[in-house]
Amino acid sequence: MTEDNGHKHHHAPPSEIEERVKKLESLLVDKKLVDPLSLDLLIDTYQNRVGPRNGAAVVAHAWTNVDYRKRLLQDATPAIMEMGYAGRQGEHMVCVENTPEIHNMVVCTLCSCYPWPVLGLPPTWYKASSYRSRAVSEPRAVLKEFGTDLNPDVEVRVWDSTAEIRYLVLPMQPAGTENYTEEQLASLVTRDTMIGVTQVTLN
Amino acid sequence: MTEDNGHKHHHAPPSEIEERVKKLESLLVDKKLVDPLSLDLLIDTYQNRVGPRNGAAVVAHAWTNVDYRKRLLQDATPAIMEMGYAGRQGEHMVCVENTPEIHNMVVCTLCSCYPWPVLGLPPTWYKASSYRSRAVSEPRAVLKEFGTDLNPDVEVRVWDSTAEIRYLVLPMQPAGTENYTEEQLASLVTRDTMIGVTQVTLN
Amino acid sequence: MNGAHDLGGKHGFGPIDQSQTENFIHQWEETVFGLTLTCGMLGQWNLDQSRFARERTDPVHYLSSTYYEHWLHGLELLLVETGMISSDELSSGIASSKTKLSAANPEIVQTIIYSGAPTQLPERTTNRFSLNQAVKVKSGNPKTHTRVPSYVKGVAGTISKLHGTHIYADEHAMSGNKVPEHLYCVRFEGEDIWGRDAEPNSCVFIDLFEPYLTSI
Amino acid sequence: MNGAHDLGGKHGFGPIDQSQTENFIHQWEETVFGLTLTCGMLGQWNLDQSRFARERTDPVHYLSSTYYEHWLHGLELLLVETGMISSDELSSGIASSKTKLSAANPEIVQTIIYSGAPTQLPERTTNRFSLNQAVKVKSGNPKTHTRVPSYVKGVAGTISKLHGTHIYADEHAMSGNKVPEHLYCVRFEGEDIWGRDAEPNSCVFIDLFEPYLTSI
Repeated sequence: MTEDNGHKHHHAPPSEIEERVKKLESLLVDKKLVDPLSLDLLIDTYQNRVGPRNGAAVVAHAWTNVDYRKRLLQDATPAIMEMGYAGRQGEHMVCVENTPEIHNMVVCTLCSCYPWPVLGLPPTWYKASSYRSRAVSEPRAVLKEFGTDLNPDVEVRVWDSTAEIRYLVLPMQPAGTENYTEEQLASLVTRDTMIGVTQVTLN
Repeated sequence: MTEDNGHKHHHAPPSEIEERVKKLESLLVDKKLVDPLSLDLLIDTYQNRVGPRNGAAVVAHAWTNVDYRKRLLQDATPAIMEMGYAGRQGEHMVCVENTPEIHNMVVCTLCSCYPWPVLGLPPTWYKASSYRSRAVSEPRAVLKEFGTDLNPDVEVRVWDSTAEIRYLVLPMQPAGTENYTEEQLASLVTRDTMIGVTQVTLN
Repeated sequence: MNGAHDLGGKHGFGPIDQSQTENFIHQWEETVFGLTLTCGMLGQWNLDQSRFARERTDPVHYLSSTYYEHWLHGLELLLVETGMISSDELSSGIASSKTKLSAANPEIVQTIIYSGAPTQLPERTTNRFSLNQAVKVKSGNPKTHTRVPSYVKGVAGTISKLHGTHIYADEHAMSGNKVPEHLYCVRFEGEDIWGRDAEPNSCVFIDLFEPYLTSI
Repeated sequence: MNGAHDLGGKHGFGPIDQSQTENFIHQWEETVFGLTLTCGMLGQWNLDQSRFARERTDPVHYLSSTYYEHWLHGLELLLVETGMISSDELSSGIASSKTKLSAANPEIVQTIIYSGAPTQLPERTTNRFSLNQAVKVKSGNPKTHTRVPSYVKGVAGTISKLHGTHIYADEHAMSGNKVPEHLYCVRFEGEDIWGRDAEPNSCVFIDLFEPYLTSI
């Protein structure tokens, strides 16, 4: 995990909630309900191994391979599995395609469902009340806050992932990247573009 | 005001909010936006002069006077004014009658509207989230909590006072009080019976 | 405004604490009550504007604070927004500017308490809906003040009483203009609102302005 | 459950804090995440039961605490409710009883991470609704777990995709039974949900189980 995040108060005296969590952790380990190695494995997996680079690889592959793109849009779960990504919170994937006429964005208003195998764990803002409340009722205003100013002609489609289907946005490939390698393309694809709050740019 | 209420922390050191209110009060008095005598008059009026005894007098009068009852149910505002009660938060009154077939109860889900001239200021529970949330969706469960167990045949009517109409429930006169004086009857009528969460009893 | 104040039908607030029978819990609440009423009598805002000010309390604060904390928040907001006091004066508590307004004296207060502020206006239009007519509450999600509870949006009911025309709350909160609109008492059957989760033999009556409703 | 978690369309939460890009704010959140997942792998509760446990957080606490505080609350509740730990153990932190369960080892964990827990079940019934059919979301206000957001109750939409049959979340959270129900992706036009307050040219797609829907 990253130690340099200003929000992480590792060196401050332990807070009440830190104590509460430590106590629970040691209780569960004592009762042999939790294997500390499993705990480390889970945290390491989602902090270091599973993240938006997975999704970016899927997107770049779809941009460079017409057949793959078709498979991805038709039935995303096996197509994503082809690339080696599968598992928890990505059991049933749907990929939605941005076009000049349609822009997609994803939210989970009821909790914070998110496609872990391709995007890792959700950022804090995605789980916050403001995003969850506003994404469905004023998506254009939210997009504008993220710097995404869409033409009124563009239809905005918001996907509220209320069941176990998880959504990945396939952003538009930016103009001028026709000769980029798949790796170069993947490096342009950020997490936010696959949630659908921003568009891929050459910045 | 009553000094004996355990909730009133007069003798504890002033809280942050007490200081905040004191500061605001003295600012408004300094700026001559508030006349301290007016402030005292307002508090005294609603703590000592206007309260559920007013409503109880209206109810007892309606129980003993058939013509008055008719006028009250047909057009409550002038009928209540006849008894000397009128003014703020009672400008437009409607009186709803409990019968063996119909039970009425009053709530304001959006704020805490309440008929001040006849009932005074609302009790804390009336303003609390639990009453405001539950009164409309599970009135029978709420009534049961108040000890009012209605027969399933009785229609429960909930009045959500969303506009400036204020509602007074006319409870049923308990059996065995036919020879009571109007004053004796009024003494049986509690605030809660006129909100409609309880029924008048001889206890 | 679809805010934390819109509580009808929400879950999670537990049983009703019937021991809370007092009008005021703390003495400062009495002061807030009195200040709000007497300041309101200066005519710088109306009742709907004061409701909207309270609704603009942060949702967490709204749900975790007492009723008169909402009033205090609303009063402070209105005093500053109308320029009756400055934010500096509010934070310092020290008067640094004069005002042309003068406090309501006890005589005025006494009169206003007992005369109130009727909201009924002369009828200028005929009512669009009539007694016993079936109507439906329109969809909508205004960020501004409104008196349609969320739980009844899109639900069908029956006109049960015509209250005449009253000051339209939504407009009154926005511009202060006293626009007359017909006000109806609408009866909604429990199961039309809550579906199969409704309690049997129950209904809710809600006072709704004509612009909230549509015929079905 | 019509709780504080049901946030779609609510007002008052302000702008989005885009600086909050981290997955975890505090280190204890990582522990809560790991504990929740590994305890969940013991099969004493399912995903819908864990969602319902989080939803039962007090509304004020829900809105004022961070995401992983909801998880912590949910985990503690489930551990006690399933008898995996006692409330005394929870408060003292000292193990006072044995359990027959044994912790998921890293190998099991690794397998579960990458295999997940698919919710699709074999289709035993034919779908009641078909592609492009107009449907309406039923009214309802269950106190139990459901995956119908409040903002879409009573609203009409169009079936845009058939997802096959999946474990019905409402029943799964109640009894743990894996009842198959058809799951549909339904398209709702913005103005059908938000009326004249909708943004132009916008729509919301929501995955809804067959029992939530009715034909129109």
